[in-house]
Amino acid sequence: MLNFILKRLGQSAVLVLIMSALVFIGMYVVSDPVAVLAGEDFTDEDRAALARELGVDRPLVVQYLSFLGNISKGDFGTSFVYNRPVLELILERLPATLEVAFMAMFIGLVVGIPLGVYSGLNQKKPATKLTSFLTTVGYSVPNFWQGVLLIMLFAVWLQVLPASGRGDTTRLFSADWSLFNLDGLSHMILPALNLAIYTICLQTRLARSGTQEVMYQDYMTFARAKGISRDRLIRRHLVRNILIPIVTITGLQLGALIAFATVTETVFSWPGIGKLLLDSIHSSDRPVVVAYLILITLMFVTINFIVDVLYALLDPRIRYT
Amino acid sequence: MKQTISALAMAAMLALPGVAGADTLRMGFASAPRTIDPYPFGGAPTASLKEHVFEALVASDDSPLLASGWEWTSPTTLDVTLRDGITFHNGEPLTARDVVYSACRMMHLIDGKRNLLTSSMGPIADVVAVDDHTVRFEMKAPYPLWVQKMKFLSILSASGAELPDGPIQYDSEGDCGVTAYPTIAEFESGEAAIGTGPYKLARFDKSGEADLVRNDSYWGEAPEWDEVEIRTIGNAGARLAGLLAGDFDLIENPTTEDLPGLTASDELTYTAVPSWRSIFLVLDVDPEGAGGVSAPDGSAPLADPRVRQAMSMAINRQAIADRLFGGEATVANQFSPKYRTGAPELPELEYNPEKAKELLAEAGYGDGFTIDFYAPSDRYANGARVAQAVTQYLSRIGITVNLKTQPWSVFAGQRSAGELGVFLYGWGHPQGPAQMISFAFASRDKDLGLGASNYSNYQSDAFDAAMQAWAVETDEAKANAHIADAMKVVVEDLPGIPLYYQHTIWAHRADLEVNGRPDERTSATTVSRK
Amino acid sequence: MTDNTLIKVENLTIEYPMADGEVFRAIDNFSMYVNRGQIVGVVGESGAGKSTIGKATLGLLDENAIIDTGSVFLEETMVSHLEEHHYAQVRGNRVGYIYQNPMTALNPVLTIGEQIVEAIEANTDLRGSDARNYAIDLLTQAEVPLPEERLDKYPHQLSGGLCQRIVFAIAISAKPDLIIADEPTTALDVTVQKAVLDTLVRLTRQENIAIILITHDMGVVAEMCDHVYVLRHGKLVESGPTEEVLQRPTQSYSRELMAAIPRIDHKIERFAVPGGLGQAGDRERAIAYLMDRKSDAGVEGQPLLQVRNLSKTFQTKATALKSASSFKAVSDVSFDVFPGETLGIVGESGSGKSTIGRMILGLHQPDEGHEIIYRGRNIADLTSRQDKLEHRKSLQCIFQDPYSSLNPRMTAGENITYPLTAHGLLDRSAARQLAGDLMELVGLPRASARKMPHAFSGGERQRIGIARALSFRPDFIFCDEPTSALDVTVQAQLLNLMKDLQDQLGLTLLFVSHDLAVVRQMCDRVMVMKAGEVVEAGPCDKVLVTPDAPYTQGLLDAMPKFSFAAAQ
Amino acid sequence: MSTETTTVDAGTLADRKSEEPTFTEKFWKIFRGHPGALAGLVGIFIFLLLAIFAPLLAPQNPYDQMRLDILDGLLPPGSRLGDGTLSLLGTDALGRDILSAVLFGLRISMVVALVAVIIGSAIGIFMGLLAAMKGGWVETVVMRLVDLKMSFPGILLALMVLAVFGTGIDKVIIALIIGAWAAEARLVRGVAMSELKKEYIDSARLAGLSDTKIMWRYLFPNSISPVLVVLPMSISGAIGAEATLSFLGVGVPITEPSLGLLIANGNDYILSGKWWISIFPGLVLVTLVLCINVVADRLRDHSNPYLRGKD
Repeated sequence: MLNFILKRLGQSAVLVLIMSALVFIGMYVVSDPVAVLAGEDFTDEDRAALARELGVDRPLVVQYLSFLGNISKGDFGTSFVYNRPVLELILERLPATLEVAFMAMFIGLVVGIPLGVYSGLNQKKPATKLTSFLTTVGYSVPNFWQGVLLIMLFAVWLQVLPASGRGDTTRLFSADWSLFNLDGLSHMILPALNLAIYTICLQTRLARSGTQEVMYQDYMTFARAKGISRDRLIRRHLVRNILIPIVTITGLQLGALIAFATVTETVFSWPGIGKLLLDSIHSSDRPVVVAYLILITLMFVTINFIVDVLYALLDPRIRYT
Repeated sequence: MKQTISALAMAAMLALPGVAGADTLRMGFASAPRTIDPYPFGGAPTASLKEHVFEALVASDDSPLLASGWEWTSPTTLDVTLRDGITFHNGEPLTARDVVYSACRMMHLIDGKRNLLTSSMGPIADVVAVDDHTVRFEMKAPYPLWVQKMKFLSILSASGAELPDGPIQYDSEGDCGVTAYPTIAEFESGEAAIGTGPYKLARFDKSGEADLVRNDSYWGEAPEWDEVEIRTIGNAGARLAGLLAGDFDLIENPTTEDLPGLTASDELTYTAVPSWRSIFLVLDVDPEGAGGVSAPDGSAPLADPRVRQAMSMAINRQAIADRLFGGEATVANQFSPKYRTGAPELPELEYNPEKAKELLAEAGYGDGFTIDFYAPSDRYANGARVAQAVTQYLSRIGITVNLKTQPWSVFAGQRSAGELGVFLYGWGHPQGPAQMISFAFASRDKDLGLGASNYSNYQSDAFDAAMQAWAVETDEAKANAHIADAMKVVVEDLPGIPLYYQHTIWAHRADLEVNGRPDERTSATTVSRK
Repeated sequence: MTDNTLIKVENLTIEYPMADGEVFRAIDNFSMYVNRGQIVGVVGESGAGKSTIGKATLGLLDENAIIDTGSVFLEETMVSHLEEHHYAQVRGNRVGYIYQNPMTALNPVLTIGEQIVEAIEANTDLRGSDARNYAIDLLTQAEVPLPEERLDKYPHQLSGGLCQRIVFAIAISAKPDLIIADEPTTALDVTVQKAVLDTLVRLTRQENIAIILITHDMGVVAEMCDHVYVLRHGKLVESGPTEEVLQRPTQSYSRELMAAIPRIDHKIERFAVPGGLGQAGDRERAIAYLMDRKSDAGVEGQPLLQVRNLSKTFQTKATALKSASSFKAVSDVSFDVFPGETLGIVGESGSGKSTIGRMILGLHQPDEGHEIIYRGRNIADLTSRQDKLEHRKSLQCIFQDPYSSLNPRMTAGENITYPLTAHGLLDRSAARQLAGDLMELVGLPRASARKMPHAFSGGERQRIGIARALSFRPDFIFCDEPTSALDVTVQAQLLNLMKDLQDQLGLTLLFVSHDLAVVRQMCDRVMVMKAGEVVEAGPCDKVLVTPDAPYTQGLLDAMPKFSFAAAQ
Repeated sequence: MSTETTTVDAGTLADRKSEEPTFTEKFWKIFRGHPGALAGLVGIFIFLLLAIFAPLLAPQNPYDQMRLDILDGLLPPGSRLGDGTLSLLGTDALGRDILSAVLFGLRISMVVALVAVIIGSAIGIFMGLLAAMKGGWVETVVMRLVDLKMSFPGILLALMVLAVFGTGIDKVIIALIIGAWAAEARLVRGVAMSELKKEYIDSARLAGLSDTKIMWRYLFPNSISPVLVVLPMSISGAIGAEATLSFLGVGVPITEPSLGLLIANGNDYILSGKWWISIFPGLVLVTLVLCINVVADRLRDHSNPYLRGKD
């Protein structure tokens, strides 16, 4: 087990190293932060001084090495644009993204799994056909377009939900959350829904195909032959089995949600890390982009690891060998 | 659809009557103020917020603000007299010592990071508190532009820092005997955000939110609002939706497309003010050739003034202003806004595609030539569309145009590297009508601060002579005459092609009156109830 | 029939609609009667529709199945047409069900205990610890050792035999009137099979429970059943008391079926079934091609193949939850194969018998310290391309699984000749002719060489596999359980074909099988293997008649006894 | 196809096996009784035709800057342009006829997606086969690359690629390819691994065939069907991804707008009542993706043995 963890950590470290180097070099090639940040009235001297201040006057290799050295000290650098420690900047925005992503995941699971199990069990009912069509439509409408339509519908026509922004926040665990007050919650509904639609579709399909697959397994026929109730058949035999693939996908999906938040956050002006990333790419704020990347990679590695562990916990075939 | 939008607005009003306190002004910014510390950053949103709390000696329209007046006692000495009876938010009176302290703070690098005026104050040799109400600026060389630059020196109360009693000795390192300056965090928490402005900071949040409250003891006209809430919504559609939904009383920069709907609405309207930002094309006139520009015979077409003239004539500026900006842009006839104080009066630039074709043929490019035309996609209002319209017009006189729009981050780097032969660009003119031309078209002169961004590689003796004279001229009338001379030369030579001047637009409730500022700042002081 | 009748199947016809709009009739006008306490066999080859009958009784048919005519009565209840919720009274309670593969019949993510207890709670009044105690009691009866411990285990932690005993315990938990056992031992090794069946019979006799035993195995029927129904393609062929049907079959299909069963007691020349070496057209040309191989096919009395100290250790990789481990599949095996003979290797699954063959073929790399000498040359010394190719051509294989041994994306003909053309040994037209010739030789129509593999049945595919092996004109063929996936009549035809070919071509065979009777029919000498080691070796007439090793004796004893007197 | 029902027993069923299903039969087997999927297929076909013949069908060449005039800007559907051309779906701010822009945009969106998915899948198939076939360090490297990619959501990866390489159609395609290959590689490797255990591969090895021949003649044809099944899904995904990137302003150039960019442009006008600029490209995009997805669903369901013949 320890060996396994160490190996995974090693792999992740390599992954992070490669990714950060690629982006570091890439952003160096593409844009010059001095050109972006310098005022129009900067003289050459000012530019040189700015380059010195930003540390971008040194050779690329030196910059990268000093960057790595700083990271090992927990210093991810300072944003060119905000002139603040990047880590602080990202951590400050992280709760906004996390709460909306988790909210979306929650909605997705709560709606998607029962819908999928129902569809899987009742393949011929009209409700199933409708669900199946709707999930396909849900898949087909691009995320950003959904967001636009949601704003049109709920914020402009019906006037029931705010169109954008984060609303009031509550301070908890030294972070700001919209989740814990009514105004914040009302701001969160649309972005969360925007993210959740895809998740609902995905979870419905997963649960449906899982159900259909499991329904025809020998053990399901045998369990029915034992004479146990249908309710128990579904709760214990079916759901326990379809949860295994669902957990795996859900883990990966959480990552995807955080990534897709980039789009949703843009549409809804939700001040999370996705929007920070996009803004930083546009303004070639290299420290933010690289740090974001490293943190996100670490997060995915963690999520994948947790998924592996959960997978083992849910599937005794892996747990006991 | 006009009916739709007004109906929507109506619904918004009915649904949410008089949200929040009636004496609260809620403003939706287009981009986030970065901080409330007035020194590190410029930029419109940051300045907009800061100017509610902090004031400078000179107002944005060049008139005295905290100063009651100034006098050049020698070409290198400027004496500024402070207005009487001004107090900071904490009750301390404003004195010359605070001005010296503020200058010190401006020169003090935090974490090695430069501040707004760090380089602009290079020519300042000393700042001296002559008496409580007089500050003297000593220059190393004549530096008439300092009067304009003083707009950006926000005045802080020296009581915010740890420093010994008695006079402060200015130095260009910003040490000045100060033991500890307040940190950015202290500014943002409100603790150190103590200025003389009409509003006091109640809360600041980095996501672009700020709450302000009225400064009851403000020295000037009493502030209109009890409270001001600033929120930032980057997406224009979402921002307007916020206004429609009643979340805001006023928003910045509605898109041009939304203006007709606003006009039709009874509940909402908009105010547009010609701004000091001028938009133009930059042409690399280097006879050796320019990036992305190629002619069949291998020559450098942009080096020929007739070609530049032809390009200028090909563009229907009025159509751009009308069609892409719904009339909310002013056609340019020079590089500085023609309505900027001190700008010369010049004739309109001609639109004549037929003549343009003739000029091209005359210059030997009857069969056209090819240019790569670069434009930043995320920098100027409607920038990408303007670039496409320009492309259309240039195409029609036979120039093959490859339009390349890029994010500012990419564009800026290539521009600085001198790789772009033709590009769309913009300059604001808060420091007077010569601000752009002195940087963009003058030959490089480090001492006088000329020609730092001459991407046109333009050189004209007549123009340089006028600019060099202007740079040291402390007499306003004489300085303006130099500007007029210089401007005439460049408008004739066209190392760039002026297009239009942007208007700054605010969409707001119809019962508000907005007396908008030309320097693109959004301020609660400009908003009043009808 | 009498008052004693428990199950009455009358004129049952069950159909499935197919994707192309036609209807597939799985059971066609079938009738059957089962008395209380009686054990009734339903026997037939694959596709006979046997399992459908059991499922119809419990309402477990697939959703799209249509009961066209007829019905199934459990005493007075018409169980073929109940509403789903009424089956609760039947399933588990009155009819227990035993599934073919115990490993898949138990839910992999639930403990054994939960799966037994839920059955007990569904069908009895026992709850909680009472139910648990009863579960332990049931496991004890089903001869599951350490029953209490087993309750907390998951299915994959137990062997197949144990799982099947647990399935028994679940089936009898409510003391039903009837148990439907659908191929209950097919997935088990022969020695386990015997013991498990004994347990089943004891448990049911004890409670006077009737059994419908669905199987393809005549031996099992002969051993267990009072009465037997023979099915073919969904139709009843013949029925009657077991003795009668097995000894004196009246229908030709039944006779063929009996004749096709390989027997252990003595070796016969050929099975009395139709088919064999192809007779048509250009057979002579094919034989001529095959005879035209290198002359040194082996010298009489000199071993063609010598194997010395052959071992194989498999390593498993470390994963998240377990560390690396190794497992010795074959240890220190040595033997000779002489030209023209057939050497059998027999053993249960996991005994390493196939691994030996795969190492000889070079598909597995044996552990250090071995010698494989073929035609007097150590195969490790073959280095030149030419030598290697000649060696490969001389040594071929007939594989176990007809459904995976042909490339599904090549025609039958290409499957046979592609390697020859790829090596540049044949041009296209010669390849086409050879493919046709060989197809005919193995008893398939020449033209079918153009069809894709999925158009053939399992037996036909195996014939194509043989043709492919022959195309290289090999001297030595390794036969890896070539008939284990086939029905018994098809198996008989195929074994006849192989014998014919061996006679004609003088091939040397290494024949691996788990079935002692098949080995007895095919081989001259036999090696008995257990857990990677040779237990006993010698002529079949000796080893399979009067074995020295107790293990071999055990295998022989576990074989269902079956008298063939009249079948021949 | 006859609707008459014939009944067959197991015996004749076995005989019938020898009939090779033709393409038409296979096709009907998949789409018969699934009007939705069939409609999707017809839809895809129509969109393909529209895209291919866009230059002939479009009233205006929206890429020819000389023909565009901002004086024609923002005309509602049914207006006439300055040169008298009827603009059925209206114009955008720059005087581009929306119908023409949508037809040409459809073309770009489809080409970008097709090229990216085909190249990406080809790379993925090759890498997957190679990993399965060669094992050892080749497999380790390929699979670590796959992990690296898979641990990263596609849209983020594309943003990174575009942050590094800059924008443009070619860059978008590169970003999409980088996003597409890994899933296919993993899929193919999985199938190929299980195919490699099958005996026909052993037979090929026994025949002394080279790894290359085994890979292309044996492994490849038997490993690609799952990729073919997910291919439509990959294509619709790529279309969506391209649209998203263009919407975010890092996609195709504005002078040659794809559907996504047209939507983004029009998005600015939605609240001001110029709905046609954004709605028409949006509807076309959604319909196109929906058509592909409906077909993709059907293909996937068909290839899933648990569902075959059940619904």
